[in-house]
Amino acid sequence: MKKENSFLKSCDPRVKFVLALLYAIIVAITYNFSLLVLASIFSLICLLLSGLSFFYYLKRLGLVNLFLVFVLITLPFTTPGEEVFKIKFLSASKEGVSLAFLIFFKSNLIILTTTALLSTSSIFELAHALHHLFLPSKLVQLLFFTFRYLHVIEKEFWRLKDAAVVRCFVPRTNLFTYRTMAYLVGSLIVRSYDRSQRVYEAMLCRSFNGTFPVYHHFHLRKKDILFGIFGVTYLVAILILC
Amino acid sequence: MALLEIRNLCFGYPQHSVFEDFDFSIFPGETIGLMGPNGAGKTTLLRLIVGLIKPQRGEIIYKNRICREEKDFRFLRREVGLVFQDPDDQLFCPTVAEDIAFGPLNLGVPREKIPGLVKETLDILGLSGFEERVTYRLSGGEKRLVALGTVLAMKPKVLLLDEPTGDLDPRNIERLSKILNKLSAAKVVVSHDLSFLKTIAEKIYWLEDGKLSLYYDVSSYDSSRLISLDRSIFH
Amino acid sequence: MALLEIRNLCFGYPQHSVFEDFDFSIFPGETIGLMGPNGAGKTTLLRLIVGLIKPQRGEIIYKNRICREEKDFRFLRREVGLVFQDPDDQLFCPTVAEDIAFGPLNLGVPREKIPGLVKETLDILGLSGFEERVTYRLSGGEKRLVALGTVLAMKPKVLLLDEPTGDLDPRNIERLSKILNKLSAAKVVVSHDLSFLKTIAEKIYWLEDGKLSLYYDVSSYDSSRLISLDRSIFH
Amino acid sequence: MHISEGVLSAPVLIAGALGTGIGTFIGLKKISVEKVPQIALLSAAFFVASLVHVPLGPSSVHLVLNGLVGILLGLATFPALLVGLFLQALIFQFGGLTTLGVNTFNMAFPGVVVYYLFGPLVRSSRSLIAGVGAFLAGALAILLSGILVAFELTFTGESFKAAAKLILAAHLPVMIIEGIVTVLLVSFLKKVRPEIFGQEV
Ligand SMILES: Nc1ncnc2c1ncn2[C@@H]1O[C@H](COP(=O)(O)OP(=O)(O)OP(=O)(O)O)[C@@H](O)[C@H]1O
Ligand SMILES: Nc1ncnc2c1ncn2[C@@H]1O[C@H](COP(=O)(O)OP(=O)(O)OP(=O)(O)O)[C@@H](O)[C@H]1O
Ligand SMILES: [Mg+2]
Ligand SMILES: [Mg+2]
Repeated sequence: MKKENSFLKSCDPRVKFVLALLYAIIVAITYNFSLLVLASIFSLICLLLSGLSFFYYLKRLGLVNLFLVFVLITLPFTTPGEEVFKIKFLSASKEGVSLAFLIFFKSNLIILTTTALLSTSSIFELAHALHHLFLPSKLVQLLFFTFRYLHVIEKEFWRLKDAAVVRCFVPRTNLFTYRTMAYLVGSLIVRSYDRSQRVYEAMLCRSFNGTFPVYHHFHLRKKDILFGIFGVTYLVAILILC
Repeated sequence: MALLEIRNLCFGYPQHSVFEDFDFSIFPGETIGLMGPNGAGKTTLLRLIVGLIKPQRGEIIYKNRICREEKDFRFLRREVGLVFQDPDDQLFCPTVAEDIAFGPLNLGVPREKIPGLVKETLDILGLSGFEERVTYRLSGGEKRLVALGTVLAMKPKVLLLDEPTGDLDPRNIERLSKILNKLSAAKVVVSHDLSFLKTIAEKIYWLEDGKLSLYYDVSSYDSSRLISLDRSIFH
Repeated sequence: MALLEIRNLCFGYPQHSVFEDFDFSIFPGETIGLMGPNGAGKTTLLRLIVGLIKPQRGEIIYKNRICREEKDFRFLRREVGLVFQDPDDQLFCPTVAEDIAFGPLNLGVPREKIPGLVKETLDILGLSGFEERVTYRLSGGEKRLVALGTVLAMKPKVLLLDEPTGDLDPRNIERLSKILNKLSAAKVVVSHDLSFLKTIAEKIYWLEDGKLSLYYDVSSYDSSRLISLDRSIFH
Repeated sequence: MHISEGVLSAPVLIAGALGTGIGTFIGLKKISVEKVPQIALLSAAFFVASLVHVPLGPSSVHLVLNGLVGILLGLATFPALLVGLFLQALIFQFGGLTTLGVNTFNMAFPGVVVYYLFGPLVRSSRSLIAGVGAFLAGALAILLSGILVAFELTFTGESFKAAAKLILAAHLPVMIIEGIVTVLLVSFLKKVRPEIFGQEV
């Protein structure tokens, strides 16, 4: 199932995770344009090494959420400064527009780069990497189980929803709809709760004794270490230089 | 004239074709059994019929109306009822009465008629007095009957059942087949259980590789042939 | 001498007694089929045996050791494996290999032996090369086989299977019965499918009202008797 | 509402990460090993529920349900939501790595508050009291989340004040719907599986 057809896909997820985190932090807290430009060079390298298609990234960016929209449309009008344009009585300032642009730029850079670094590993691999990065093991187990059953529960939900649709349910703004939604979600919660008990019993039946055995082990290879050193050096360097 | 007809249906999941130029029809009152290996597309077919998934090509025609868009299927679903494989998927209301009332309420049945309708449905199933029981805590067999009831309450003309015998014991299977035989609706019943299908269906088809072949026909019943077929599926 | 024995077992859920003075035993290598109506307590029995629920009275004795506390059952569970009805409950690891390795790793099998053990288990199941497949993307039939594999990898002396044929088609059922027949472990198989049980079990018991009665015995096979029993369950 | 990457200032991000860190630490202590599957499955269920769109006039809102998560999980709300939001960040790019702390805090803290304020009411055997408790829990959890988001934005910079107000306003209709849905959900769960409320995590 693992297609190791690009550098990042075969790269050690621990290295990728550390780099993604460092990159996201540096870009998130800066207000410096030249640093962003230098950071985007790093992003570009990651994109090229990821082997993911252009459309894949486009889809990811397309999901830019409502929150950003709220911020971007208000900032030009609420930041004091030199007026550039005016809509009725609202005047947009030059500073506001550039701040909005800065935030837009930062947000997208982080999304692109973390996508390149993290979407090239499966979530199970990432969870495993986190285990090695000294996260509490209970938290990692929680992550494992949540992701494992996400699919089961999601399918369960669609089947429940289908059951409502088949019985001619059409959602509208009324109490009947809200009640139906609550019933669907409630059924989902009850079934998840009961399933969790069966899953735990299944673990007991296989002699589970409180610690989760680890099956695979990662091996840091030379190129992983080189990539890690290069990445960290570059990111720290641009942070100091700018 | 066929009540429900499928013509030249093409459907596949990404990277995996299930039906190509598939034809099927069912007449009023008729009961059709459907068998076939796991993954042959039996569940997919039932979901296609009620429009939960849309075909890539071809037509689903109900009462001479070609169904293409969601609104056509909304019309179809008023009269074509699907009973799911797992009753837990179908029963999402807290009590039996609410669950059975859900469909009729969506169809706009007036509220004062609902209790009578619920009672009548439960009587057909032999579950009189179950109105206030919590659905989730019913036994497996009872859940299956209630799941059937939620669809029966909508008085369907066509009933689609996906592996209704699931984990039922022989007694409950017999009870189910008696109930089904009393209904006048046309039925399509998917099951791996040949002896069950024989008690309810006039024709049993075998679905494999996206093709339908007649497997058993009550009108041309020939026991020697059947036994050899019976065996063949165990080899 | 019996490998596993149940003596004078009493168990009930609140307001609902399931077993009273129940006895049962299984000998090494023996395969026992277990049938009975929905809600008879078949699943409850299997859960009692592996100590997931504790009896109100009575004894579960494995290899002459009376199991009462959790630590006794821990010992028992190393050698008595339960395969659940829903494979999704049992397959909680990301990949097939990890899932199969989970039990053996808990038993302290040395790490370097694990890949070999995984491969061997998959070979028995006819699923060679499935190591890196993601469990939740397997088909229903494959999931069932892998769920069986997770228990087989622990090399159990007793195997308990709860309705293993679920929604399997005849071909997959046959595959399963071939695998089961190859195993040397003692087995208790709960199923509603008599013809399946006949292909694997030496004795088939009927559980009803907390009582066990012999339903079919391969050693004293008497076809006329069987047919009348067969019929009786349809009436 | 998840705050996107690159908006908040460093002090806010750090404070959020710290708050979530402490909450998660305490929450994890409260989860025994055998509870892990239970918390995980419920967390997955809430993840899926949060993708549900509920119609509201011509538009729709999606459920948050952090009030109910709080009521059911108590202090374990922090790790449960942390895991859920981490997955959302990886799968949908909603939120992100740097805002994970802040976003988790914004949802989990109100959940815990609501647990202590209304938990006993919701667990009451009288359905009217439980209903009122559930409505307040559902609605207040959203309101608190909205206030936290608005506060964080304002703290980041004066020019975010308008966005903060807009976002707070957007929370108001959601608040009502969450309140109603939480009441219905609580009454469903109490009827069908009251044991869920019996557990103290
Ligand atoms: N949502 C889906 N996405 C992709 N493939 C799917 C999906 N649902 C089903 N399939 C595939 O389509 C094929 C037909 O599936 P379907 O569930 O219709 O089979 P079935 O005949 O009902 O089998 P069974 O007897 O096991 O219930 C299978 O190969 C299955 O793996
Ligand atoms: N957790 C539980 N709490 C209370 N009652 C239960 C519980 N589990 C099972 N029961 C009841 O105990 C009885 C036996 O249930 P069990 O699941 O063992 O039956 P079964 O023989 O496995 O039935 P089936 O063939 O439907 O699987 C049933 O009446 C059931 O309703
Ligand atoms: Mg199917
Ligand atoms: Mg059972």
